[in-house]
Amino acid sequence: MEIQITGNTGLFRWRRCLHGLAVLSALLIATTACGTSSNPSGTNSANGTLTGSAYKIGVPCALSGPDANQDLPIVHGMETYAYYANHHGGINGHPVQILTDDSQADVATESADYKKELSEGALAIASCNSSAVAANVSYFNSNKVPVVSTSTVSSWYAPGANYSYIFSVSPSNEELAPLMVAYIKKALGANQGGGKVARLVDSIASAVALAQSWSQVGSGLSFSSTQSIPSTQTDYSSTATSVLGQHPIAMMTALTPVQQAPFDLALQNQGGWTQPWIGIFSAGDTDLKDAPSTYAALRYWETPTESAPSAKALYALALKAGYASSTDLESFWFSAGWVEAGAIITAMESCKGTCTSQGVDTGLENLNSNFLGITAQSRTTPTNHIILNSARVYAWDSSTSSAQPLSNFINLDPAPTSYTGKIAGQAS
Amino acid sequence: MTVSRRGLKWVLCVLGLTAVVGVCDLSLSSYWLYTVNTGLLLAFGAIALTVLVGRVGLTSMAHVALLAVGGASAAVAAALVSSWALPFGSLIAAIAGTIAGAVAGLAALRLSHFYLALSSLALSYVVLYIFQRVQFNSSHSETGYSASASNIGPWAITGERAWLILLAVLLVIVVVLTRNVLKGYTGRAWMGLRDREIVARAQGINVAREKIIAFAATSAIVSVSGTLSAFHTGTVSVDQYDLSMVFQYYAIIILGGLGSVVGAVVASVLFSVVQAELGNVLTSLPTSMPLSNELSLREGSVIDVLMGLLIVGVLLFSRGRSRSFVPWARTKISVVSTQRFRSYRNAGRCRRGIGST
Amino acid sequence: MNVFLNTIFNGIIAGSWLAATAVGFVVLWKSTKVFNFAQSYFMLLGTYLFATLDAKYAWPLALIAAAGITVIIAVLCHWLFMRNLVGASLFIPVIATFGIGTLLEGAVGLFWGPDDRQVSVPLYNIHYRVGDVHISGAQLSGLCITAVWIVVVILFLRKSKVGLQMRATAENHSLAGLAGMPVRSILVLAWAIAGASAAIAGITYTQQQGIESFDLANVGLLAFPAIIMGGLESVEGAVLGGLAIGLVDAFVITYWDPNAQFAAGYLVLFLFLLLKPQGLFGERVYDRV
Amino acid sequence: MTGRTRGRVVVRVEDLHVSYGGADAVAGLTVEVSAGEVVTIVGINGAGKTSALRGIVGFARGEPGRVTRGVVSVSGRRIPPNSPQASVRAGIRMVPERDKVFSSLTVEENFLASSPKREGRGFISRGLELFPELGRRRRAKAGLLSGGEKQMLAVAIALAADPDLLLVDELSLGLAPAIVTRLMKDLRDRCLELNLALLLVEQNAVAAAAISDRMLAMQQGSIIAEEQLGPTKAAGPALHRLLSQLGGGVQDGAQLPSN
Repeated sequence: MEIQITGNTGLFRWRRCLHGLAVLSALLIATTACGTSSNPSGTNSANGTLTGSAYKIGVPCALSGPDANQDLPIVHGMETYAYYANHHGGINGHPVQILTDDSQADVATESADYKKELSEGALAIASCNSSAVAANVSYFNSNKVPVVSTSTVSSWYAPGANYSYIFSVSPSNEELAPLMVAYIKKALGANQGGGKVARLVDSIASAVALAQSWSQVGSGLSFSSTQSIPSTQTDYSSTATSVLGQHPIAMMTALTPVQQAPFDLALQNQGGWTQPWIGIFSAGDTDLKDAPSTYAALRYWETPTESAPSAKALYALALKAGYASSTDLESFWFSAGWVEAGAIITAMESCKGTCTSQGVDTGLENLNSNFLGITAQSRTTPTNHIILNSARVYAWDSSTSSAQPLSNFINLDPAPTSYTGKIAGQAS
Repeated sequence: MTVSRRGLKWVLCVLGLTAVVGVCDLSLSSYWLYTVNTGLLLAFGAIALTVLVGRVGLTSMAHVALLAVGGASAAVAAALVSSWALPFGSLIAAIAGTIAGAVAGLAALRLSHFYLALSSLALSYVVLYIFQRVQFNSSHSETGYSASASNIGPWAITGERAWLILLAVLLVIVVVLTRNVLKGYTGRAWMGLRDREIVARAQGINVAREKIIAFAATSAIVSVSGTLSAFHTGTVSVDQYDLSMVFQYYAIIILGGLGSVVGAVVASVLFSVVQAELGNVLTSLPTSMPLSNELSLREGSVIDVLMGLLIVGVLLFSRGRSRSFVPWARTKISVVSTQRFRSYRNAGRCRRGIGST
Repeated sequence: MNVFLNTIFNGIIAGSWLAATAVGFVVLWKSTKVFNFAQSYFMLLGTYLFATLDAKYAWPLALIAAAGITVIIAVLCHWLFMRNLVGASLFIPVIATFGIGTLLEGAVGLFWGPDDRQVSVPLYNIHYRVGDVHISGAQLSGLCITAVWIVVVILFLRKSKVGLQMRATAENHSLAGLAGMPVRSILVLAWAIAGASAAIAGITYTQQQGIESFDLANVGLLAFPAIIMGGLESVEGAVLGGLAIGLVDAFVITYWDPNAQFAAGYLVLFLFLLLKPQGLFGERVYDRV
Repeated sequence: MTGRTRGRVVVRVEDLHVSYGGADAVAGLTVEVSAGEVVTIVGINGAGKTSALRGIVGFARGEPGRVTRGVVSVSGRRIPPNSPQASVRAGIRMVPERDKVFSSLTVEENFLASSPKREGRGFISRGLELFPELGRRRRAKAGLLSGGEKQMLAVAIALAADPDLLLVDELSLGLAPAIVTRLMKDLRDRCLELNLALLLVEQNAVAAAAISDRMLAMQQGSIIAEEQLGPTKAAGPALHRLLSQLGGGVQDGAQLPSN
């Protein structure tokens, strides 16, 4: 009886197949044991000018699943950087190689990916998931791995004992909040009377933390209670209803496109929004209207068998990303990746095995000289409101021995008039 | 008897595998150890689920919530007593899990099948929401709570090798205990429940008691595994607990054979290894192949597809034995509750206390 | 603007697509006794199909085509998998639907990738203001589409002979076979209705969002509270349940915490399971002992 | 109605085997029923009587049983095994032992659902004139009918479909003797009138004997004896012989006429 119960399904009815499976897994183990590293998409070191061994960067981000729309642009940015660098002589003749792995935004998977990529010879890691980085701090320290993260954890900026190998490329909440408040005041201009500022954030932890770190608006203004919108929210009209019901005179949002677009729509359906509005976007966000074309270009380029026209198209994109203007919508979400890649490359370069924060931060300064246009970006919502995207890069200032923003990496000051209507050259 | 011998064979097989991987073969990268450890961590939950579904004929989708409970207790333990964090956390988890399980068991007294699954899903949603509220209003909202101090008194479990040994030992304990329970009175009572609750009741089995015990015990195991994996990954954050994890567990127990404890263990490790290796296989696909680019990029989606095919495929494959309307064919049925297709209405009526015909 | 009235209206809008998917679910459950956890993944599939077709064709055309393809795939699932599990113990088909759901999610992710796609919003520039309540063209069209579909399904089940035979088959497969009913085609039909309902629900929902994303699969899980509340056996109940859960949803979002909407919905489900498992309109059992 | 000539063989069952996965429940049933003839199969519980009837109709996919061997042919045309639909189309109707009506549908709906293609109201009226008392309950849920009424409804539906062969499983089950005899008589009259072949399975051998032309004794899946039942006088002894073949297993042995 019991034999039948355990015996009738699955593995135990598969004893033949099980041998097969065992063989299969053994084979798999063998393949990696022999060190056949994955052939990463986006390495085109076919260029003859590149001598030296490839600098490998591990990029474990979500390439599939619900979170991928956040992470993919970073990966694309990194790959674009690699492409761009490899077509400009690489890093001192070393080609750049990106090792991508699909972490599926899962901490355990991403932790495994770190180890995998490092075993495949990655010199540094670019992470999309702050929880995963936080979970592996000790691992990074013991292995002296430079890790660049897009997270907004402020404690990671000032290189301390714990975080000497972790570098962030986006501003911390604490630094961002006052800037935004100042920005709102400026935008409100004369009418700084009393009133509420609506505050909406994505329900992911970092966005909530961002909202929490927003200080008092001051001068008679106050925040309405934070509303954190889960990306699985079913009904954005209700959110719009409750926001408008509070009659705010300004709005600060940190949302993803999945939340932003329906929210804009809902606002419009309920009479629209004409007040100042600051939106902070994760690197992943892009104007929805442009997304398909951009992705198309990148997709072509990702195919290893790279045809001439698609290569040209991408080169154009890369150049564009290199010299982005503050109203260029595509550039921003390249730039985030570029910042990471640049930071990592220079970090690795100055690290050479014994990586120290000092080395990486000088690297960031090199990056500063190398790159332009990594800056706050603006985009228009479907309802023609200007959303200010914000990104900054910190560098180690040896004189004050503290983390300082690189001056030309911040631009939080478009004219208040640009709050309504369209930007020039902006398709709506 | 034969079963237990076969079972022992499997236990030894797993042990041997882990021993080889962990101790002898030093060439293996920590990545491999990590993969195997992840598999072993999966195994705890898989054992719990396979017993619950395969042996007791109950269903649950509460694994995510229980893992979260385990994670929370890990965070608490790490914060309170860093020196004895691991055992203390596991203790809290076990207690919390038992309580949660007992509650779920109370629901099971009244509900069955997917009703039960849905109620446990509801439990998961509520628990996760509370967790989210707490974390997001704390100072840990960004990176989650740290659970890095995985200490057992003087010993600190650091490095994948140490984890491997710890997990292997714990797992063997759990496997042996579970198998003994299943062989004993409780196990027979559970199978009685599974095959025909009415009959079991008539045979004087205390149905309520057995159901609650089943839920409490399995839930405790799951929560403890939640604690362990929290310490293993080193952090606890609510966004790690995704409801789709449940499907993964179901895939594993289906692969392992419903009701088979050791099968669950083997399947878990296999699952973890294959999942880890899939990436390399996919990226080394010939580019001439259609979809090769998508395949190599979207590993997660590929895993989903394979998981889905696995579940459905195995069910169809083992179908020949599990088909039955009629009572006298029941003995042939190998899987879960053997309620008749049409007699659901009667079951429903009993449940609603309208009184059956 | 009147927050309360608007919230009620929003709830009805949310309820409309919940009801649509719930109806498909109930029809499937009644005639095949398959508790289909994959329903929300059929929504996902239908929506991605729609987003693709929507880029090329006018949206009504795209809607019909997408629903059609979803129906075909749903029927295929029945043909390849579920058909062969008829008669297995009750929970086996449920686990099988887990498998189908995972399969669909993976397939969608594989073929369409993770990008969020913008879909055309019907009657984008139209909004009305009835008293204090704002109504957008998208909401209006969504409401109409789902309402029409639901009415069609209900009338079909109530009035047509096939619908009658469907109800009969739902009660007793063997007897239906002995009475010479086309049991197999009736099962196929049930899957078709389920697929179409899922697609229509997903599409109308997406059109009101203006963007379509992967999370729809989770969103669809809100249909379960609606179904249980309605009592699993009754199509009309499913409709009312959908509206009720939609209202709960809207009020939770407006007045409490947007993150709590799932917890709230499933809390309702839990209460119903414990206090009134047969739901509001659960089947009355017509049997004289 | 149709040109069924009295006495012509309507259905021929040859060497029918039915299996539920294990041993054959019916092992080689061979029987012929001709138009206007009433044949009854008696036997103890589990002898395979019901399986025999179900085997003649065939099992749908997903149902436990299977016809493993044998041929069923209706007026010469052999019908595919394991396809109730085909059997029904070929003119076989069966009234099962229990769950014989759709409880959640009304009487009318029961008729309508079971009516052949392109037949509706006519079907209902035909059925109702067979058992007029059903007319009063036509709007009632079938589940609320009495056992006798359910039986009538089931039989009426089967007869209204005007089959060549009607299979009735345990007509007498759970019914008051008065109703049984009446139902049996009605059924008999209808069969003669419509000139259709009737195959009964009965526990209540005596009641059945009153209306049957022939009676078969079944044991462990095969026919072990057959008796022609002539007029009532001869019926008694014949029945006795038959039942004695079955051994004491049939409770109806007690009710045998003492003459």
